[in-house]
Amino acid sequence: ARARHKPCALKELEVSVSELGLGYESDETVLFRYCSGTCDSAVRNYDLSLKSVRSRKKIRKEKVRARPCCRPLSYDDDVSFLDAYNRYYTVNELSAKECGCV
Amino acid sequence: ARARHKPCALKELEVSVSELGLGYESDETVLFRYCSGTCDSAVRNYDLSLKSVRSRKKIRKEKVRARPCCRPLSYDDDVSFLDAYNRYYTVNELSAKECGCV
Amino acid sequence: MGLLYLSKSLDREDFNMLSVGNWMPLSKVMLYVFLSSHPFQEKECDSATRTTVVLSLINATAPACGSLTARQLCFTEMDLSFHIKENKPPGTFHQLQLPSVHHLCQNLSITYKLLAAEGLPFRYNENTTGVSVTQRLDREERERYELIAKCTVREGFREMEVEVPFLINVLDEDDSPPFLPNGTDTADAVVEFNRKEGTVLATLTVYDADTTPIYPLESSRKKYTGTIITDDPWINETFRVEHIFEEIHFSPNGSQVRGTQHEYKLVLNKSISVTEHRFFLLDVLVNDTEFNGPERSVMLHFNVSILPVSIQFPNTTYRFTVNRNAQRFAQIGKICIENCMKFRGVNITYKLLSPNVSCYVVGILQGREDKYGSIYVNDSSVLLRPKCKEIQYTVQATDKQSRKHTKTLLTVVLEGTVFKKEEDCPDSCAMSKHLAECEECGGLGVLTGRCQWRQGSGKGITTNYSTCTPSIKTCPDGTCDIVESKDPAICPQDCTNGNIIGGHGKGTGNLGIKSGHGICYCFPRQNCYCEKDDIKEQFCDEVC
Amino acid sequence: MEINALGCRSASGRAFPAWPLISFLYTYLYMLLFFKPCGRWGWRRAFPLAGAAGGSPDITSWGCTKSRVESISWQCFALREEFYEASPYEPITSRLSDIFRLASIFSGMDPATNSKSNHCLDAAKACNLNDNCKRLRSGYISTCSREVSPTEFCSRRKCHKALRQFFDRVPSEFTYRLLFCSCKDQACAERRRQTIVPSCSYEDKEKPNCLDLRNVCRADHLCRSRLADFHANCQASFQSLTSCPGDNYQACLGSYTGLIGFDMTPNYVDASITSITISPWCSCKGSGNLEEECEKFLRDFTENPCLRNAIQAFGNGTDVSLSPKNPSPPITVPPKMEKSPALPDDINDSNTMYDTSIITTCTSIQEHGQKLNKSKEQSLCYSETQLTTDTMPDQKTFVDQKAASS
Repeated sequence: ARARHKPCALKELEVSVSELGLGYESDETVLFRYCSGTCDSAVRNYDLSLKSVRSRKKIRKEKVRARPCCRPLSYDDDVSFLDAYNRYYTVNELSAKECGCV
Repeated sequence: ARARHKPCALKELEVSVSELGLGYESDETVLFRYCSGTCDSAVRNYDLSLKSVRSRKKIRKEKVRARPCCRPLSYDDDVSFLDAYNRYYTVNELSAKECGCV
Repeated sequence: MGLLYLSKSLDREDFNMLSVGNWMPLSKVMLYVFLSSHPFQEKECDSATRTTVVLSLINATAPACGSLTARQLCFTEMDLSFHIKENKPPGTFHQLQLPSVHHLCQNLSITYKLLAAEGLPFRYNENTTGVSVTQRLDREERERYELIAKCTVREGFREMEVEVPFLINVLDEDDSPPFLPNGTDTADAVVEFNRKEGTVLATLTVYDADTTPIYPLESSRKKYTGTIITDDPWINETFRVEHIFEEIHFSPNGSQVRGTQHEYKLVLNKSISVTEHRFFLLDVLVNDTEFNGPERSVMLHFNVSILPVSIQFPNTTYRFTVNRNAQRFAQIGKICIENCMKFRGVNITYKLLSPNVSCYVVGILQGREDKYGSIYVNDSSVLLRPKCKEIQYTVQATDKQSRKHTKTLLTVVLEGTVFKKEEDCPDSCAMSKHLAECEECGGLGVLTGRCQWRQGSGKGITTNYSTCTPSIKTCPDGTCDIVESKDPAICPQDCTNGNIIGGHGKGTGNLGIKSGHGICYCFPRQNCYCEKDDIKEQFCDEVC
Repeated sequence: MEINALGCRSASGRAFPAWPLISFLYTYLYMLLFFKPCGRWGWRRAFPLAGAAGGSPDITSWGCTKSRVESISWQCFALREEFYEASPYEPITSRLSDIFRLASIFSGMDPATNSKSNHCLDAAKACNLNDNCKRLRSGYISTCSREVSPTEFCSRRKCHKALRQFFDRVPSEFTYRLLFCSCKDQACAERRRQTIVPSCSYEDKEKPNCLDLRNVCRADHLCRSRLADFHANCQASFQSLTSCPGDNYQACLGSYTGLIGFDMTPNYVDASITSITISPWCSCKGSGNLEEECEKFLRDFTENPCLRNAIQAFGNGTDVSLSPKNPSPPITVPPKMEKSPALPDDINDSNTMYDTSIITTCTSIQEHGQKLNKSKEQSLCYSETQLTTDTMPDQKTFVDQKAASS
């Protein structure tokens, strides 16, 4: 059967700062919260119409999105850490606090 | 030059109700507003990190989106029309009122 | 002489009495003992000389002698550390024997010795176990004596010995006059290019064998004064003397003794005009106010020479070439009068006197702290006019204070053929994330019509990040200069104060991107980003 | 001998009844436990005194009476800044509190990982996984590492405020682990030193004199209370096995933490793993005649066995109760001879010298020999020159001229 994706929800994962891929080198870990899942239940008339209008080539060479996205609605507080060179850094809007289909 | 996409913005198009693809047959036309463009300048640390964490396979088989979407932030009022069979219909959340990167 | 002793044995009642009203048992009580040569009056509560006696109250019954250690039998718990003021006449200052032990432990024989190096000015009386100082001490000779008190306790055939440090610190009095190290009492003070208020022109040093505590600071500063001796109001207005002092060490006879180094700096009290031109001798009287000996003061002399400086351009003219594809805010060059980089406290302003031609392409700007004028493309549309080839300007430099000014000629030569601008190019070079899109477009501030790609080292978060810039020479260089500050799109790498996403380090004053991870690019007036471009992923929309 | 003493008249003007406690031969001395506002000493507070017979507490009048030729008279007892001030905080009574038990859990983890693991890094991880700790930690770190202007590296005032908030609002099971984690390598020790962002909260261009710093602290009533609390709970006490008053490590660590975020902010002076040295940012240079007092004050931090043992005990997860469960690593036991701290004379307010009292072997002292080493076991060899004299004993620093000439 087709892999059914869970609805859009907040997930969390403990990762090291280095694994965040932002270029910081630190063994400190952070609780990385992200949004995962589908937004099938949040499709609106807008989406259906946009899909239709685009398929009729009435919209060309434009980046449009005809489905809701599972995205953060708000973000956690800043996270600070000491890197491998004993410098402190603070990163904002790193972790999701609340997810939703937009 | 590489096709540079314009930033996320509200666009509008006059289309007939039939072209909305919702199954209604009517020659009436509506002003269909939609969101189009890129959200490059709305990327957050969350997106960069989600991209990195996913590329390190710490997230598997999950539908996650590591870039903001250009989507409606609010919708226009309902639209009503008389179809080919002289029946009135009203459609809500058809047209975008305001767009943003989320 | 007063002898403090218990007039009754303390019992539980006394201890309860002592601790009442105090939520924790009082372990220490401090008494002030006031000394007066005449019968005491109440109003002298505050002024009479006093010393402090601190009693340690141990709520316990006197231990049996047998249970006491040699240390407890011989010495109090307090350190044997004494302070004797220098220059005081000799006398007794301590008694080693403990009256209570002597009274309680009659069966023990306790004897003391005071071990010291040869020739120290201290004597020990075996009968009274008193220790006295045998001569006036001179702190400037030696400020610390370390002896050993040795005690032997005998009970029958048993004998125990214990030794403890016996330290004497010599307290200082102001008994030394100021003196000049190696006799230098004169220094030259030349004012030429640096004419700014606060400039230190010259420094002279005065030593004092006494200590000068830096706490509390103000009282120590008042102790040593430095006054300009003159009746010329201009001198008083234009110069001031700053005095700083710090502790140094002298070694009169091998032992380290603390003293003080006083520095007197002749400082400009206000900026001096470029036209001012004088030579004179300025005297400063240094006075040790607390020393009441004869040579309590020293006179310092500063040979002051205020040289005039000329406001003139070098005798060459300025000639800058500009590419016709340059865009607005392209920085063409800098204009500066002679020695301009050396000037301090001299406010030179630069101005382009408008030529009577229609080809008016450049402007001049000057930052608040800049000593030069920056020439930049102000109207790039003029560059496209074939008839505008070589434009002459007159540049005027004016000293704000003296109103003196000077002029020079500036020639701007337009060169190069105009090429068609790429469509869809952003107005800021910084928006491009890759070499290709960077160098195929122009943007504000470009000199040749094209942005330049700076390839970074790519390792971690580094100041050498990759980025697209209008001119690698000026952007990013860690400074948001006066031209770049005119528009956020010119060089956000130096000037952004917005959000920077991705691994980065902000610049001075939180301006710009000092260091970044991978490639840094910006959406002017919005965010900047620093990210590695090594994750190739498809971000599909609905239809990929 | 009836004792009376010059004092300040109370409102009621009544003479205080005789107090047969201590008297001088030529001196009238009166010991008063409590004090009341009088003269310029500006007593910190006045509270009632119980009458001699334990009656209702009231301070009555004190008077100096005339006396013979020379009168040394004592006035109200002044609990002034020269002395240790009583801590205004409720004493923490529990010795083996949860915080130590938690520390022993963290440090007692799987020995295999434990030996290699960086406890301070683990503490940071634990904090980052707790929303409250993470938020407040980020709060002070971002404040303390934010450049204010090209000439001002950070706002120390805001940094201190954020640090105080962190240590006040985050449970000590997180804050102590960050501050007192034990280290086996330099990286860990440097991370521990960096915990309070010292470049902003601690270091400064110049080092003030410690007495000046103490004065500045005392001008702020909160800093003054925290300093008094530190002295009360961390004052080395040689009557206890742990060197801490009442063997109460928790109280000492709490008081130490309470100083962070004030002018007197202390910190590790280096990233050494062999020894723990703590100090406020000050020196005793330029102390003039108060050098010894300054050094005593500074030793309250730099050579304080109670503080050091408390930190080590927390770091190793061992609270030295009288019968330690498992043999804890060697704690710095005070010198064999128990010596209660030398009471500061009236012009100082710091703990005692911890130098040794028993010198059993020899070392050579030249005329200006090296400073007497204050380590525990010291060898001292001395030319057996005894000093003999024939004059009378006297009070400590007062030089009695008459006796010298007799």
